[in-house]
Amino acid sequence: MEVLLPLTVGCLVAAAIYLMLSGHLLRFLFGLTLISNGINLLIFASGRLSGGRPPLVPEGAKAPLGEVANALPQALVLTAIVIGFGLFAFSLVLAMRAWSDLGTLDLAEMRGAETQADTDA
Amino acid sequence: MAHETEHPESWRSPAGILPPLIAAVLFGLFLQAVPEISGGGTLRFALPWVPSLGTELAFLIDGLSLTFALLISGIGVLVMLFAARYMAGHPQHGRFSLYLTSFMMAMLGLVLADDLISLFVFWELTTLTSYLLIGFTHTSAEARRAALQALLVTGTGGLAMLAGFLVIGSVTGTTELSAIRAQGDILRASPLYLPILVLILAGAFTKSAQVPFHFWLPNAMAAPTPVSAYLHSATMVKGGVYLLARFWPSLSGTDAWFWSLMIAGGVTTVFASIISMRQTDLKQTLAYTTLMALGALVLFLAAPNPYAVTAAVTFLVIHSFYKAALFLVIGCVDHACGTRDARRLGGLWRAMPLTALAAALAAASMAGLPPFLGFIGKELLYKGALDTGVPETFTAFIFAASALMFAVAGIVALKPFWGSAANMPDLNRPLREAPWQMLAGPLVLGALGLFFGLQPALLQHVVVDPTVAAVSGMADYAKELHLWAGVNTALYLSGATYLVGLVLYLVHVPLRSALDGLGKRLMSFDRLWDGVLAGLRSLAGGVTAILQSGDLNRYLLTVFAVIAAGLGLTALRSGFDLGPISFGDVEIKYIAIFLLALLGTALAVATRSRIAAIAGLGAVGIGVALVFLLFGAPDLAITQLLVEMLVVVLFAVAALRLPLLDQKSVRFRPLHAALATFVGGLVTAILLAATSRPLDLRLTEFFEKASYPEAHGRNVVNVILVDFRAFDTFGEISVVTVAALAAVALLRQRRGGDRT
Amino acid sequence: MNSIILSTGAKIVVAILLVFSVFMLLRGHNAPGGGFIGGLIGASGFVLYTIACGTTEARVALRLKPETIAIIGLGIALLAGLSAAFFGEPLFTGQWLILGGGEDGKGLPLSTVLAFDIGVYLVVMGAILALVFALEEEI
Amino acid sequence: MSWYLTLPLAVPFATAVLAFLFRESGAGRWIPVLGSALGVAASALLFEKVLTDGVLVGQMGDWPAPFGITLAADLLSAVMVLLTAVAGLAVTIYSLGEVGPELQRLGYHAVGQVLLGGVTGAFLTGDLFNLYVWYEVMLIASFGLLILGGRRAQIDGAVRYVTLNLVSTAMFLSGIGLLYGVTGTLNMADLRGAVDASPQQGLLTVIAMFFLIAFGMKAAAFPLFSWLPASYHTPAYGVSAIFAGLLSKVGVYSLYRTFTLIFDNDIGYTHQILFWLAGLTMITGVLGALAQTEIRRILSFQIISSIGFLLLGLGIYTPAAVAGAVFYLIHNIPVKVTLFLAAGTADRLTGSAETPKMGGLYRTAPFLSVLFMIPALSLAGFPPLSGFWAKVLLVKASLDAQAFVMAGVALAVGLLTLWSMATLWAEAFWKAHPEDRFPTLEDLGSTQVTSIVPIAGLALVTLAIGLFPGPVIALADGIAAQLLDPAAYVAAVLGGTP
Repeated sequence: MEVLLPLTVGCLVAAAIYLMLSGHLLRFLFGLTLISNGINLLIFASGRLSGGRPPLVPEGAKAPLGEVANALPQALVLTAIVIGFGLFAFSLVLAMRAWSDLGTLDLAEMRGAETQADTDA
Repeated sequence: MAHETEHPESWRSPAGILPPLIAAVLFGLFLQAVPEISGGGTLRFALPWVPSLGTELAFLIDGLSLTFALLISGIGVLVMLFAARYMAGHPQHGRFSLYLTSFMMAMLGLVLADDLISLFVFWELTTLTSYLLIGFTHTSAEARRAALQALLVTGTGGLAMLAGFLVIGSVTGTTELSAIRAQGDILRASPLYLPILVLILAGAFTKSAQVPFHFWLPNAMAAPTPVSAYLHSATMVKGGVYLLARFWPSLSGTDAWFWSLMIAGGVTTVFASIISMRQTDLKQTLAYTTLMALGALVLFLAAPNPYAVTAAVTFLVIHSFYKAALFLVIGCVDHACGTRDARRLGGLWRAMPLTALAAALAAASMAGLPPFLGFIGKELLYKGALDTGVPETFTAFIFAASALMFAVAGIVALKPFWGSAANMPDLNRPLREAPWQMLAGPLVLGALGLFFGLQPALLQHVVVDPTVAAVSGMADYAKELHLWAGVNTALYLSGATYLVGLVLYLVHVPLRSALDGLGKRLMSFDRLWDGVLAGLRSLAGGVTAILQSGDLNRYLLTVFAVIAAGLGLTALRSGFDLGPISFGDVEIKYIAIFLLALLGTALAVATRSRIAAIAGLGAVGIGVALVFLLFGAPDLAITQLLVEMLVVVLFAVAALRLPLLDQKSVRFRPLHAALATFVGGLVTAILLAATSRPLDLRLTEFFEKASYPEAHGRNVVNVILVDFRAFDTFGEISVVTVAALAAVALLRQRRGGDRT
Repeated sequence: MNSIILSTGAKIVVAILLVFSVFMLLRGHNAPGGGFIGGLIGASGFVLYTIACGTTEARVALRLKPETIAIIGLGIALLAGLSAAFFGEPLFTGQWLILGGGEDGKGLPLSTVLAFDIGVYLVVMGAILALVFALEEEI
Repeated sequence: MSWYLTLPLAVPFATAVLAFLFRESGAGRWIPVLGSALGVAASALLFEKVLTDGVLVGQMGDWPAPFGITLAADLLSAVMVLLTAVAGLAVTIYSLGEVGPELQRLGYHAVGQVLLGGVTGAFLTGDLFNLYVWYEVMLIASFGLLILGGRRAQIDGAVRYVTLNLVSTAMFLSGIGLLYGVTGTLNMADLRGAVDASPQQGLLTVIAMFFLIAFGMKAAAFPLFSWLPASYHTPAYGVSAIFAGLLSKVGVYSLYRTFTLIFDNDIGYTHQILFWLAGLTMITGVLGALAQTEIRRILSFQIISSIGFLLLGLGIYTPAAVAGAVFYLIHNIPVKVTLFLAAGTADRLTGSAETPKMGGLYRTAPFLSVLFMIPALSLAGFPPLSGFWAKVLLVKASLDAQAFVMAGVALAVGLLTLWSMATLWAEAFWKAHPEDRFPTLEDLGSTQVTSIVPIAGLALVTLAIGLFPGPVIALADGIAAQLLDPAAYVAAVLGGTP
């Protein structure tokens, strides 16, 4: 897995970028989901993959026994997952609002903010 | 500009009375300093300002600064008295007085400053106040344009000058002007001398309106007449001359100095003389003669000889007297007749005898007639010109200028008062003499020209000697002022000047139309300026259209291209070791997960069906969760699965209301695919390299050891989240909270709020 | 969808999930679980309930506005972090009170850390429900 | 000890909670003002403490560095926190007049306070991952503020802002993961030693690029700035003001923090890139401003131009240059906030934000015209306002570092800025209103005080810095010294561990 995981990350990132460049807001969000997953895996992999045992302190012991998985990246990833979810949820709702207000999810057709004509102050 | 609503009595308001009063007090104070300075002394006041830059708020009174200060405050009294009556009843009289007084203060600060930074501060303050004054008629687009033009032209020079000052500071190690004047040899020997000179001259030439930076000055006549009289005769434009005089000991004496000043000054003089003949607006005519005088002053500061410097100083004073007087006279005429057109005015002396007298006095000085001060000045100019290394050139410049000045003096002072009244405009009110507040200035200034012409020794003692000493850095450098210096070359030249001047005056009307034709074929700097601005604007528009096109796709492409280039080029340059790559530990279950994620990804990328794409994303999420589960991260796996579920639910809810994916967004884009693959590959390589060596596990080991005994928790991950790194978690729940608030706000707000 | 069976079933499921979520929250410090996971499970329960019975009823069942629950959770977490200061220790230092237990940690541990995790739980649950309610109501 | 560090952070969050709970009542208007005032007091205390005692460090949870999360305030952090609080207070007061009860109910003040908290957290944290978390707090809060109001332009602007910023965030997080993978630590002071000791220097330079791009984008550096002018003109003026004053500055701050403390091993490459980016950012920013007519879009591009000046100090990397840039940073925050707030008031009075449709204010609302002119001229580097000293310090530093081209660029950009700001002022304030309206401050009605007082206060700050720059320059010199020799910072943070 030492090789497969970076490969997976690379694939996810590449697919995410490709989707983000598609010019469609919904597909951008697909890309966002993928890149979040990719980066979470990247952090996870950065902590090295060591065995399959969770970092728990057994009853009666003062520290985990034997080799356990690196706990720190797990905590970071957990934080990142939740933050990523918050951002994703907002973005999705924004996409809905954009669809209902602007009538398109095609990024090339969205010109509400940057055209001089539309100055709804 | 006669006002619709005139309230002659309202000049006695604070806005009318305070400015001349302040100027008078200052003038009195400066007079007090005369004995000390003419005795050869100097006065200096300094307050610490920015010690780390070596900057002081320092003021020095020496001959040069005192002369300028006396002119600024003295003429200030008269101009402001004039303005009090001229502007009376104007709704913005208060602002006008504030600006004009502030301008005077700034100008005084400029000439008194003994520190480069302080000098620059006051220099720019004169720019700002003149901006407000030139654009005083702010509802007129023309006035605003003129104000902006003056601001930018002098601002450009100012910035160059600032750079010059900073370099001087670096070379000499000080920003104190007095100290720098003593270090002329160091400056001239410095390899940075030429850049310094160019930068300083840029400041001086723009402020003093030397060709080709002259065009702002005539446009600045958009200002009310007292402003023109003050700023553009006696004060602001002389700022550049002052600067040159100030830096005379530090920078002059080189070929570069000599030739640049001579060419700029000479060209300006002749150019302005010709153009001034072309004008029909008397104010414009005077404006161009101001250019001419400024050119002459610059010209004479070029040459390192006593006659030239004496001539420059004397002419400076003379010019201030008669030019301010004539502007004010034109102001009186304009105020009375409602026009300044030279072709229409005539025969005014009957109705306005005192104005006519003032005009005659000032014009006589301007024309260089004996026994006026102007005569002494002209003689000195010729002597100075003959004394330089290139007497022919200098003399030719001065001869041309003097003859033209003679002619212009006639046009401005003779014709409106004694010429034919046939074209006078019809006025629905009687033509009256100007009120005393407006007459005082021209009369006093005109009389001074006569007085000092008869008493040159007084001027010599009080003004010329100390000023020349300050400029040259040598006492007794000044030459003597004589009304009658005997029969010499200068006298012959004077005679010739009158003759040519007279001829020019007599033929000025046909000459004007001839010059007009010529002028139209000449390059118009004013239009060139517009072209430069328009060019810059279209450059700005073009660059911005590329970088900020409004197309979000292009922004995203730029960002990813930068990422690809930034990472790729750095990787190429710095290089890194991927470490050993082995597939030895790859098990079937890992390959299965990898394939699951890959398939899910492929589905999300390729499909047009929203449901299929969401399913693909779900597969990827489950794959990731499985990785977490297999490598000892159950908390992550559970969270990932739950979040994944929510994502799918949200997508499903949202997708009902979102449009289908169209063909356009799903078609294959090779360029994007290449870019994405490149970045993805790079990330894989970097990650492989980053994990190619054993990790320093200090942190994790600490957490494992402290988790239970110190933090009372057996789940190390959870202890990190709520204790070791609880701060992260706190930030994170803020994100979640705000995300919810923001999303709810998005959904709750009324549609089309843009119409409210 | 508003069949009685479904809504009754949903109520039961919600109850079970809520209990389970609190269990996950409380055990989190020593085994997989914790505020996030608990909050996510609790929210899932209410999401089910919302789908089954509609938002109006779900709001009634929840009593407080979900946004308010989230912000209260944030406040609790903040207070838990700040409370250390009242014991004269640096902020976010865990304060422990173990009831009826000894060194073996078998008693009932009350701590600011647990309070913090409860804050996390409330935030996660409140935020997700706020989002889901708003989405459901926005048709 | 750590009270000093946590109060400036805790106050906005506590205010946010209370403001939201009381959002429906009258207290909901005043709680944020009170909280912001408390925030100013708390950050002033912190600043004073750091000024007298040097770098102040707090270990959250009492876990020694580098294991727990460290909060650390050196002079730069402390002054940024103070400016954040001051800007926050000004905008909060301004918002009383601008934001109605509907937006208040939707949580305007609460989200605004969270934004302030996030910015403060970013300035105070000594932990790289924690910095990421504060970035996200800031980001989501800015999303929330951006869309409040719900106009079409806002939604469209938000789409631009959100998509581009999410990419930047992804870069940032990837960088952290990789850096952890190489060094095994997250504490910034600890990272300094770990990066120095690492045998993988080439790889670390590549990883540094992740941060350079992520922060560069956040800072709105060339050519990654598109998100900023695409969105800053769309929300409420108070919101743009706080964005303009603070958000991109956090990116700049992060660049200064990481590229002095952690990534100073390959200056010839990374800082050279920053140097050239600085020039391009200055130029493209001001050109962008010249191409606009909408008041906030002009000001938005001016933000970008300012960012160029800020990056220049890091690019030149001498004490004088860094000090100059830091002075610029300090001066720029009040200036930008004032400009946006004054623009908002001008918009309300003239009925438009398009400069051709504005005007008349000089005549009937001269006070407002002056209040706009002060920061505008300061931005253009006009003496003796604060921006002048910033320009002098930076140009002098460039000249002394033989960076003559960049000195020229800085001066030329200053001139173009003067052109742009003078044109803006002349169009929006000086000329007559095209419909011959005569707007006066009385037209603001009951919001007159809240609309003017914050602007006047901040303009006064600009004026004061301009007239008495000495203390601020001394402060900037002190900050530059700390940044370029982080030994004291590192020692203060890691003091507890051997």
